[in-house]
Amino acid sequence: MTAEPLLRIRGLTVSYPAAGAEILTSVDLDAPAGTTVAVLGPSGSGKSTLVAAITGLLPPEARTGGEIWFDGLALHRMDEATRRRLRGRRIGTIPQDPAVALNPVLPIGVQVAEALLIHGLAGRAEAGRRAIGLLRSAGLPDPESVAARYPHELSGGMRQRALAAAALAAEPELILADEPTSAVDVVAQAGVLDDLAAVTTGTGRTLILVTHDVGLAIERAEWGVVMAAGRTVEAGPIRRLASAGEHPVTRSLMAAAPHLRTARLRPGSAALPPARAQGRQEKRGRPAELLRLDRVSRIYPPAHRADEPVPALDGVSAVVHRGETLGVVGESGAGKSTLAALALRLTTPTAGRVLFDGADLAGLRGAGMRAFRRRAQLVFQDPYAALDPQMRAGDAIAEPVRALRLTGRSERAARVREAADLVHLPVTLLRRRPRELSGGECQRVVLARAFVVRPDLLICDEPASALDAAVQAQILQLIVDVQAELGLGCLFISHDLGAVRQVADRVLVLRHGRTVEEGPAAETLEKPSHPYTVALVAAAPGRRNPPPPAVSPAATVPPGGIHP
Amino acid sequence: MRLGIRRPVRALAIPAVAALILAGCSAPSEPSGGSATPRPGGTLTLATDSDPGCLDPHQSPAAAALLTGRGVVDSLVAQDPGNGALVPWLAESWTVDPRATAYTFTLRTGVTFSDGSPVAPAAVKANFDRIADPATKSLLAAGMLAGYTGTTVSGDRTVVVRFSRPNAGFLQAASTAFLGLQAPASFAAGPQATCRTIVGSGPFTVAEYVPQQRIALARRAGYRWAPRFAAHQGDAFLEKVVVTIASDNGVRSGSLRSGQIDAAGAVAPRDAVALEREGFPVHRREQAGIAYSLFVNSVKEPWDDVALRRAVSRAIDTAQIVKTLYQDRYTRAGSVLTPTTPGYLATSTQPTATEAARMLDAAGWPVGADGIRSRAGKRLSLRWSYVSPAREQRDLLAQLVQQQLRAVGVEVLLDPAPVGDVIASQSRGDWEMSDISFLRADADVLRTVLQSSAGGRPPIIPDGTLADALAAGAATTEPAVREDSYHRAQQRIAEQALAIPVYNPTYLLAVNKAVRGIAFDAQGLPQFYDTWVDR
Amino acid sequence: MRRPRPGDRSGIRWRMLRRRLYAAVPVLLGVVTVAFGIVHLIPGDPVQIMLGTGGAFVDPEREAALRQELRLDRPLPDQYLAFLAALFRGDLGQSLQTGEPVTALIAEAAGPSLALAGTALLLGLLLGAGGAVLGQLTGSRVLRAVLSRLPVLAMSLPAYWVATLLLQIFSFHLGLVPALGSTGPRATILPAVTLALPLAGVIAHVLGSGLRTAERESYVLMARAKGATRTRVLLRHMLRNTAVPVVTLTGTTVGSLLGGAVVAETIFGRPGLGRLIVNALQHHDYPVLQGIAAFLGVTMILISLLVDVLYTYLDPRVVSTAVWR
Amino acid sequence: MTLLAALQRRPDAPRRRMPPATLIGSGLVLLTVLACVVMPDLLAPHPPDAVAPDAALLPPGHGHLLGTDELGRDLLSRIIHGSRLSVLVGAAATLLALVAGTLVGLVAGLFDGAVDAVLMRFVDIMLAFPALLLALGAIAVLGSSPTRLAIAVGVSNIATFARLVRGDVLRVRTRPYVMAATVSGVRPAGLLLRHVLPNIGGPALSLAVLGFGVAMLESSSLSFLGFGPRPPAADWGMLAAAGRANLAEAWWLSTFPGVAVAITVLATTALGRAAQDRLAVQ
Repeated sequence: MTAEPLLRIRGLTVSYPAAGAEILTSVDLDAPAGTTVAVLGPSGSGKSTLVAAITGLLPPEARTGGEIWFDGLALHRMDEATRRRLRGRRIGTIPQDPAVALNPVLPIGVQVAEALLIHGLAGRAEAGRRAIGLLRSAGLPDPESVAARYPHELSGGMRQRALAAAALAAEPELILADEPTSAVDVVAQAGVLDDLAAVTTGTGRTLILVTHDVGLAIERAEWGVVMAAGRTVEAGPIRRLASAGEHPVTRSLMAAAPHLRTARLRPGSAALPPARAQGRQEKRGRPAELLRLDRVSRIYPPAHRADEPVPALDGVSAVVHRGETLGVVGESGAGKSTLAALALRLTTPTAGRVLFDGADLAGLRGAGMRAFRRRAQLVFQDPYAALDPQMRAGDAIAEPVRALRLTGRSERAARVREAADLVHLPVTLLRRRPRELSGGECQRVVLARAFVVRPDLLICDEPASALDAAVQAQILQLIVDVQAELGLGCLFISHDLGAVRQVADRVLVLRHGRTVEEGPAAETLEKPSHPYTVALVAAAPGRRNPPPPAVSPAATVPPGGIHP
Repeated sequence: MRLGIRRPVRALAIPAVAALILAGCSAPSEPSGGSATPRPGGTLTLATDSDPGCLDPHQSPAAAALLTGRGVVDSLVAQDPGNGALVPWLAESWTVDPRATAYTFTLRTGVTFSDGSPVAPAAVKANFDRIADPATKSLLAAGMLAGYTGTTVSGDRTVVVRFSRPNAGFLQAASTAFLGLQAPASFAAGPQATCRTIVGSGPFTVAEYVPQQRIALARRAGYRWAPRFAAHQGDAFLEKVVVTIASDNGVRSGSLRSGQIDAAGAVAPRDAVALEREGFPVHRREQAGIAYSLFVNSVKEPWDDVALRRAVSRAIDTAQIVKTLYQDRYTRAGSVLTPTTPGYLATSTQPTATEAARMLDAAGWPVGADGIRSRAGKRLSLRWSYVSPAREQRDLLAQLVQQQLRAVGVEVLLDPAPVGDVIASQSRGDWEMSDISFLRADADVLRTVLQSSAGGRPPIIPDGTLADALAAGAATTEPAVREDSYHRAQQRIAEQALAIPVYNPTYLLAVNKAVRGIAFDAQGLPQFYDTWVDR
Repeated sequence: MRRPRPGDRSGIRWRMLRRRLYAAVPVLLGVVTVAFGIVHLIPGDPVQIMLGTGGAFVDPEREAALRQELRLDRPLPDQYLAFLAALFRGDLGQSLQTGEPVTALIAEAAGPSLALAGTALLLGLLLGAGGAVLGQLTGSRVLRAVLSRLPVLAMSLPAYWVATLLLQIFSFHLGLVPALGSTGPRATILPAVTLALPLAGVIAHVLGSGLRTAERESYVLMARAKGATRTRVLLRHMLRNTAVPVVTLTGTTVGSLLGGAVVAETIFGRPGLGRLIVNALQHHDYPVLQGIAAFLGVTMILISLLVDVLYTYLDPRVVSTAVWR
Repeated sequence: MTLLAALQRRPDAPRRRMPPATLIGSGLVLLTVLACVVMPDLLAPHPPDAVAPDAALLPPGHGHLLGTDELGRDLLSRIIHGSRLSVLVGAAATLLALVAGTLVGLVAGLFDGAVDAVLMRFVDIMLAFPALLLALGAIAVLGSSPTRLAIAVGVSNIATFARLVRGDVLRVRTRPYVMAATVSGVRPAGLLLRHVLPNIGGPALSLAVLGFGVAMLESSSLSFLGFGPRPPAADWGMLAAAGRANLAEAWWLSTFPGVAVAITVLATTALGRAAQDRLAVQ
């Protein structure tokens, strides 16, 4: 490690006396100039608080302790005014979600130029010109028009680039990137990170990359710092942490990292109690066709007469067999969710047919409809949003049973409990409301709600992408297990190729509502033929990573990981 | 301002022959110091309580229209507020035929309207014809010309006004601004226009009228024909009179205190007391006509029983009312007519609750458990629908009466309602108790207000004996006969308890010390021709 | 990602506006119909009341004539159609009381009403926004606490009470402003304050909670991360984002300022629509009531259009969502 | 009714904990008011209608805590008795507005398309009139009595509730958990009862608490304009109005009734907002 790091943190603590909460208990961190340091850790480990502490943008009620040295300056003793002059000028920040980090009512150009104006580095006109330059160098096509546009008129990727441009406008030496890509598509993600790499490497700038995506960290950073429950538990060269991490949190993180090379998860493993492990074999029948989408199209009527209708899905065909998983990948807007909605008959196709067990869904009414509802279930992306905040976990799980009149009141409880331990959800949690549960637990509740009716078809819309890597792995494993257990057909929608690779038998690559490529998961993802697929795969993080240490995630981290 | 109507109950006002005269004008002693000789020039700002809505006295029945109208239009004859005598004004002489159906006026010469046109016989004809014309929608003045058949111009100075039936009231009526003379040229623009501005021969002209806000009068130069009883001749002293409208009592007196205005009209008695205490002169003028009285519908069961009506009238302690609500600035009514009305006869007896209670017992209405009398399961109660928002604290008066009657076991159900509803129910005859006050300097008011059943409205007092007495009074111009018949009328009303007189309405005008020469016209409204400001 | 061509903005704005206009038509019709309906449900006979003021001199022929002249003898549907037809010609009929054209009466009353409403609106915005912004910027906990409670207090005070007190204190005791003269800038102050207080409260409340919400938005943090001062963040970033609900409120308030100022108008003896209404109600002056109702309805609709347009300037998203929903 | 609209809690607003002192204070105020409503005769030192001309316009003190009016009636007693009218009218009006408004809002929010369009137009129409005006109109039609006053005020506020409730319904409706319920085979009625209502009920109720204050202000304004209950009974608005006649001599007459209204509204508003934060839509 070089002589004096640009950023040195010692024994940093952050607490909220009013709420009686201690978010950071003890954080040490060294960021050598000109390097990229990855701050890793499950959500709730205090990563974002750390960033806020460095920039000095903690909420007023927060109390801090410890030392933060930046280029010889004692930030922890500095008054607000002086510190403000550092922000944006010498310490740049790239916040997490580009969707909300840009002011919706100001043009992009203005927001990019702002730092220049604030720090008097340029006059209005000059700043405007340089903003356009910054946007160009951030890799945005046609920067002039982008500068004139408003955030909502840009795609997620473009927004993220614009944010980066804004953060880098005043050419700060230290750049704090807080989950810079968690909300962006893989392709865009890769682009943004490449740009960041471009501005850091060689320019002597220091990048602090806060992320829960280990694959990404391993790929982009030299150093790694692992945080858990508000303290730094391990630090060192990232590769060493990856291959020979000592702290259990480190190891579970690394283990959970998605790898394109890893084969499809096998059912069983510690996740499933032996009792069920046997039952599994019998249920395996020869794969019968369960769901067939036959050249379906869905065209949404234009919001205004003047615009031409926009197809969300255009002549896509797909088949899901019993016990098999079809992965659907593609950027957002590719039509993935529409596909799910069609398969569940939440909408009807404008062309083509959707057949479930040979029956056309379009014809379903009353009883037939309810029967279908029992057999096809949905798992959502955001578990919190998927649960009624007013409803206890148990009732949520019981709901389909009640709604579909599957059993009497007496059995219902039994069914719920059964579903609960099928997803390893402690019965004690059934009385809680969603906001009292962790993300992982919530997702388990959602799964339980799906499984309680013993469905034949499970449709997962980004089931794990909102979760920590560690929890993600557990959920994926769970899905695979239960699928085997119940012989489910599964439609697995995700933009996370790693995840898809782990659960899917076959994949369907969508783009702009059209099928780009389809085939067995392994081949398609390892030797993609279509250029778009190639790009996707190339962009996916973790493809150059070493295979993980053989550690079972479920063993080391309590279900649900650390509570937020 | 009793004369004319502001909204509902004063609805029914008609001026008439003045006979006897309005005493009881107690002008406060003019403050000592300051110059005694009138000083021309200056502006008088006065706050009054209501907006006429229409300035033209030919159309508007509103007293407010007179307050300003009087200064702008002159009349053929003038009524001396001192002794009530009718004296020459625009007409220097006149004759009336015995049947009171033809009035011949000889006009004064050299009189011009402010638009320059002469006050000539043709103008007189134009005025009366216009008033009588239904298109004018005259709500009051037309009534004063009841039986009008036309005006004939005979010679360059003489006109004859003719009626199909005796109209003894016409001469006095002609002295009011309602029948004042306006410049015929101004009629051309139609009734709407004269609502906004009127052109007369008076000492002032309308300078500005902003409805609901203010009316400004400007002095007219070259005014030479003031009635003889005026304190001076020639142009008015004041250069300008600004009448602002403030319906809220507190606002008027408050504004006077804070020096925002020179004079506050229609001051509430309690404010008057306070203002006097603070040294503001308060001019007081008791008005003629029907005193503020309560009426019990004598055709409605069980109030057709005179005993009950008598009991009620005995139970109402008017002394307490005037003391509590009007600080004795208004006096107790002694009869359904006010003392200043010709033919007034004091009839009222001392109220005593015990007596009233006894009478009710005798009438066979025992007191029930809840303190209310009842007979055969029917409670002895009166529904009283009065106008809200009320003026002169009549809402409080109602509540006080309610308590007084409750004390003797009579239940009063108060039902304050918008003007419109009150009038509607009155015209349907669908009322048990109601209240009226009403200005007019002639006892004939009893006939026109309480007896008339015109427009299908059932009379407020349907009573044969009374009707005869009033008819007799109206049929002749012979003072002795009239007085006698009106005395009989009042006696009849009192003995039958057909009306319960409460107080004599009184106009209170508070001014600051600088204001001098305030005068009231015969109708009891302040006039500003002689007024001047000592500053 | 579908998005409007950048240049297209104003075009979109007008398309959207047109759509709103179409939508306004049925509302307008409804408004006048409701007006007509309510007015004719009011019990009591206007002719009786009109002639009532004529006292003893009503004769039946004149009553009938009047009835005919006022079309009150026709069946209700006819009256309704006649009303609509006249309305279409911009003719609101004549007052039963004074016989003046209703349009004239409204025009007359609208003047002072607008003056009052305008002043009150301005005051309310200044006080409200000022309070909220100050509360946001101030460092002192006390001031912040006070400023966060004042709004609700201001909203809770009955108008008639405030008005009466103001009158007593400022006009009679201190003699600072005239109680009379009804109009004119100085006489408008007190009634304006009366109306402005609750309005200021509402605005401060909405803006305040809006700002407190915006404070946590990550674009605000981003702005501060660029080194912006609190003031800059507030003025440049937060205000415009929180403006929308305030504009909405302001828009909806205008109506009650115009027609609902009855209390203030009564106490301060001001002319205005509010008093015109109450007076008309008391005298069953159908045409006036209908007229005012129609007038206010139209005004409100126009205002909501104006507000919609304002949105499109305040918040670019509106433009797109209006079309790309 | 913009006032109420303003008091609606923004779904994304940060929760603010109200100082317990404020809550306790408000609670006490409301308890006192409630006591007055329930048992005025026990609390009032004098009968409200007993006139005593000799004791007219006594200033506060002298055995009359809040002084007396022109007829020598004890103001405190009249205020205490007036509470019943004021509060009950306010409450009834709010209840009416809440129930009717919620109904309209729910229907509009749940059935999009024609139904929604029509209902919302209707709401727009009502909103196009100032609330006080609607109430005045209603009064003119119904005639004035406490019940009718309540109806008038209630009716004039239906639209606002409908608007606000519809907004919540739409927000809740689009939440994934409702879609999830649909997938689970829950029927529309079920969605309404098990998901929509529980999630909008809280906010709507707390809004109603705030609405009560607003309704009281409005109804007292109406009585102030002379559309109130029959004398001698008087609610607070009427008392304040009556007091104005002699304000110069007797400031207390219109001051205290006004204060009564103000603090009651303040208290309910405080509690209402506390409730809002508890029950806010997640």
